[in-house]
Amino acid sequence: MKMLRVGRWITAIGLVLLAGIYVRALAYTPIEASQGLAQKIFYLHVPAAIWAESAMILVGLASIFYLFTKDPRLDRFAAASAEVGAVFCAVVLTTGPIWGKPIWGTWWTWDARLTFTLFLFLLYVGYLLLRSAVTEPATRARFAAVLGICGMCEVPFIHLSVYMFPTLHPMPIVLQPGRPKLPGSMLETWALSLGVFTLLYVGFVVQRYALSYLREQLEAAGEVGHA
Amino acid sequence: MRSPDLLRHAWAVAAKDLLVEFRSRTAILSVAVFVVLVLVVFNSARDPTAVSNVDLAPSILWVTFTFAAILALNRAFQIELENQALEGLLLAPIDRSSIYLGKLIANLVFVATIELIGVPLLALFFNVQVLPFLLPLIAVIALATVGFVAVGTLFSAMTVRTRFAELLLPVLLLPFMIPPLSWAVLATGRLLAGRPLSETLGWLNMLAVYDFVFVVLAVLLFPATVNE
Amino acid sequence: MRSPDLLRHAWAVAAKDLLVEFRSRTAILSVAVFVVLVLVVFNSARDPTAVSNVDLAPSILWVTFTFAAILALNRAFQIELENQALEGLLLAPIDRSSIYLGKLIANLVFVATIELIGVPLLALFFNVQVLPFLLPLIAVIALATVGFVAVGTLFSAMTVRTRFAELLLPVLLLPFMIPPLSWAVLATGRLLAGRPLSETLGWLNMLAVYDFVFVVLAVLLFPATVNE
Amino acid sequence: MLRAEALRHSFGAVRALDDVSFSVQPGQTLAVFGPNGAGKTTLLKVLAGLIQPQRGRAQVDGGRRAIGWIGHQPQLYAQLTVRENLRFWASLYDVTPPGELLARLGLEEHADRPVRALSRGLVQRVAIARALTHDPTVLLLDEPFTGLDRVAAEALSRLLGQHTAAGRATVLVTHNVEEGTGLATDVAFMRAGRFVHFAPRAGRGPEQVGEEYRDAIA
Amino acid sequence: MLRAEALRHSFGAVRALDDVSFSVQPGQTLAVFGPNGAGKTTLLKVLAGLIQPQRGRAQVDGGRRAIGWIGHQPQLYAQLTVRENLRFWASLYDVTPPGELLARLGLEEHADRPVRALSRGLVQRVAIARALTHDPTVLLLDEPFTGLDRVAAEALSRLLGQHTAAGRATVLVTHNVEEGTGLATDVAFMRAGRFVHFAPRAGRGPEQVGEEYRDAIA
Ligand code: HEM
Ligand SMILES: Nc1ncnc2c1ncn2[C@@H]1O[C@H](COP(=O)(O)OP(=O)(O)OP(=O)(O)O)[C@@H](O)[C@H]1O
Ligand SMILES: Nc1ncnc2c1ncn2[C@@H]1O[C@H](COP(=O)(O)OP(=O)(O)OP(=O)(O)O)[C@@H](O)[C@H]1O
Ligand SMILES: [Mg+2]
Ligand SMILES: [Mg+2]
Repeated sequence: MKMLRVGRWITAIGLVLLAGIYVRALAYTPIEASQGLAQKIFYLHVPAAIWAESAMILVGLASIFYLFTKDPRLDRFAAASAEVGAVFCAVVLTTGPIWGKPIWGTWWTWDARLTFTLFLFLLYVGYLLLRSAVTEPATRARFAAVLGICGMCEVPFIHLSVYMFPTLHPMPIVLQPGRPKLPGSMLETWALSLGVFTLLYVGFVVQRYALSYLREQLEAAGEVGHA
Repeated sequence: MRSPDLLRHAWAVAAKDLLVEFRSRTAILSVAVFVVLVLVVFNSARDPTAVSNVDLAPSILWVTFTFAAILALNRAFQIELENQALEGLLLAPIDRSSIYLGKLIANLVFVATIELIGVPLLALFFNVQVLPFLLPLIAVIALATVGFVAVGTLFSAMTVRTRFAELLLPVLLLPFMIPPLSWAVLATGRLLAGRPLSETLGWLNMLAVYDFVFVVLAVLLFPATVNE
Repeated sequence: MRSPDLLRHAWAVAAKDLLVEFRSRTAILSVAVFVVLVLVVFNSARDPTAVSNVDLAPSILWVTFTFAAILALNRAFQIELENQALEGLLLAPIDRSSIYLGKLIANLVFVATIELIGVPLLALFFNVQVLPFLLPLIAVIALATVGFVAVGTLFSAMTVRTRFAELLLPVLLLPFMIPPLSWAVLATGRLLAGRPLSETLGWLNMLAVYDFVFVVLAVLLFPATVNE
Repeated sequence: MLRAEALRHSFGAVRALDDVSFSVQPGQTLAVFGPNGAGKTTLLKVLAGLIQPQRGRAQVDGGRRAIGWIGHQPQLYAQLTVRENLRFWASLYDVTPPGELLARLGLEEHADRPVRALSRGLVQRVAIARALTHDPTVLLLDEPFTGLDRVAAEALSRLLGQHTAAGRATVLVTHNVEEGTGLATDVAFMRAGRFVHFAPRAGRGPEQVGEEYRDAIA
Repeated sequence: MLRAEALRHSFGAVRALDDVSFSVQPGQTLAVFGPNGAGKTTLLKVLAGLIQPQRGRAQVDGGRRAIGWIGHQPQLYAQLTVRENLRFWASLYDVTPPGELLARLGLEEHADRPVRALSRGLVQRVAIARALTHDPTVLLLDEPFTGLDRVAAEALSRLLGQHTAAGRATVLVTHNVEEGTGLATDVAFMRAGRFVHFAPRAGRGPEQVGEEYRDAIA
């Protein structure tokens, strides 16, 4: 199917560009003074984190519109976005500890940002579990939409959690009210890698969307064949 | 639909639920003993020399309430499944939101009963002072309970019709319970440690915002969980 | 009744239970997430600065297993109530003890699965070493689990036909769970603290005796709980 | 009063409704006969709005308030007494349960017993009372005679007759061709999700309908 | 084959069985008729040993292995398929489920569907298959025709006829006097826990039995 191929291409391009970003990051961007090389993981960690949260917002928005229009495409998009969001969330949850070990001296602590990110991941897992636990497509879509909207409303609480708890994790640097405080070339590299992650997000979502569309077609065909 | 109707029907649903619960005369007794046992488990399941009481009290209080709430939530829709009474409710010419509100009221009464029994027991078993901070403590408990019971009632309406509802419900629910729960634990900890009230006001505000967002959301979204 | 028959029928009952559980494909995954959530709740519900990890790990491990076991036990007889299949089992020309044994096997498999997932997660989250003590730890867990699942299966056969089974079961069960549980917690604590194995042997012996007494008792008493 | 337009619904690979269209006017009673698994229950659930059909449209004048429903399950709370159950369901319709209904269904002496202690036939009577408390104008009945003894079955027939005479619409699903034909003004045969016959009864007796049914299904 | 001696049983204040004695010999089919709440289900449960009567004694030759039971509830696991259910129940009786039973009950095409997805009548057929897999010599049947369509009801009648011809004993509870009398060699009327009539059918037709029943109950 065409869409699936398009999605694969976008993903492939994204992955190549990501490699490029790291060449740039390692070779041409200054080494952060206090953290050394470990800071390089920043370019993986932060864009992934931003997309992990944005994907949930997009799930929620698609869900709201789904409840009004009952358009199955929106449901399919929400499912695809949740799967990709779960992957990005997993990336954050692996890069974070890898970064944390040299900086904090521990893989994991139970501070608010880390815990809430873990729960964002579990929210994705729950969303996908719920989808697999309901077999009837219309019911599945409605239940998933309800959970998706609730999940969307949960994201601001997670994002702001650093302000509410004493935490080891850095305060927002880029996505904060006021001006970003980041040296120019780091900011540039960061912006590029955010762009690449956007590409990856789109590529993955297009693929998952196409796959679930194909599966539905197959189910429908099986039904006709049987009757 | 006019809103007095909404409330009247919600109350009818809640009153019926509470009557069903009340019919089994063992209910209150069981809940009481249940709380006692959970507290005892926590006490005897830890090495008494290693950890001090006051530090653990808030966590144990809230873990107890959480589990009790999950049990209660599961029951709420189980009652309706027994003889397909849920279909009857869905056929009735009432606003679907009133089914949700009714279930919410019944669950709140149920969980509040547990908490009413749990707090004095906790004070007794862990030898912590609660009387001086009673009002703010009640405020914390009430706000946190409303938040997670509201979301929980919404989700239990969905999971009850899936297999493994008992396991799926906590999976879906706990990400939403963690924020109010952690605020509540921190606030309770401050209160029991005798810190000034102003330190907990921030948590109370957060709890109130959370409650507001999710109660409104739940009332709006509930119809989507029951329309077939 | 010859004993090969007893075991064959017990296995038939257990296999059917496990098949029913397995049919919902989400089962194992849900259990895994459930364990994660319980562990996380314990962690985030406490003030991270106040209590150290290694002291709490055994208690949390055992409280988690306890709650998971109670959920599992409730399911065991709930399955039989749905279409009055329990009456069918009672009508079948099989020794009533084989119904009990079958349920026991199914419950043990279920709880063992949870534990298999829970222990590595605990090691991961609490940053405690389990590999050096793996064998004795498995022995402690196995012995304690058999003890309380044996009693729990017996009691769930009784409470399932009362309302509020979910609340009544722990009420009856926990007094019997407290002894093996507290031995298991103490033994686990010693193990994780790296103390010599000889220190835990006493607990292991106690657990083994407890298991023996209650499994025999439960097999003998079960017929009395189901005869109408 | 009641209209179904090109209803289609499948459960996975099983087609439960396959292009069913009909309408029932006030004063009509449509008896639907069909083998097990033909889709009769599914049809009633779609008419009641309990299942959203995948294609087509079902409409009942007066909406949910107008519907009286008797299904395969009694929709009662086993822990509550008969009276409490009826009072609860009536309160959702903003009415008070008519007292004489209990008497007509022979439930008076059981009114204060919990439903879980009643025998199957008594429970079915309570389910009938439940469905009729709010004086519905459209009745959707799925094998309502199940478990009833003679006296109760006759009482139900009489109730349904009065209901039709008062200008209400009924859809009645049953496997008992005799009972069904006796009450029907219209007859439909259903097979594999389709109406294979749908016509006014027009004076046909149970034997004739039964024979036609046998032929249509075979 | 089957003996009941002075059975008495009360649920609280309700006397469900009040001094019931009878016996059924091989080749006999006892049809029990009675109004709702008369105690028919209670009688069958006592015979099967599911309820210990407060007075009296029930005895079945051959014990539990000899009994085939169809009750108000199907006693099936909703998540398992038809075949899996039958295989499980058969394994408790140390037999393998006879394949032709599925065919005779028209269940072949549904054999691999989970029971929860079946319609009421199909579930009832599975319950019948379940009760007959181990070739029981005493059948206790509580309204076994419930929800069955014509074809299935005829298949069941034929099965029961063969069963009786093969020298087995049956107790059949039903509200359908016609169906019940057709299969019966003996007839009993039950009211308020008592047998008010118990005699061989002796060539009486359904009309005559129906009339006598009406008189006995009134
Ligand atoms: C251990 C697991 C970790 C997790 C789960 C985690 C999670 C997150 C998340 C969710 C964000 C997105 C913030 C937002 O935009 O809302 C983020 C951003 C960030 N993280 Fe982490 N993190 C972890 C470890 C670390 C470590 C060890 C460091 C470095 C010391 C770090 C540094 C940052 C920085 C600098 C940002 C960007 C903040 C901003 O500009 O918004 N993280 N992290
Ligand atoms: N929830 C469901 N999931 C899957 N299949 C279903 C479901 N409900 C019904 N079916 C299937 O749809 C078909 C029609 O079922 P339905 O209950 O409408 O039959 P029916 O005509 O009422 O039969 P009966 O006379 O046995 O009650 C059957 O094959 C049934 O197995
Ligand atoms: N578990 C129970 N608890 C209390 N009362 C019961 C119980 N089971 C039966 N009864 C009562 O005993 C009486 C006889 O019940 P039973 O089920 O035997 O009647 P039945 O003849 O089978 O009626 P039906 O034709 O309606 O099935 C009824 O009044 C019933 O309410
Ligand atoms: Mg049906
Ligand atoms: Mg009966």
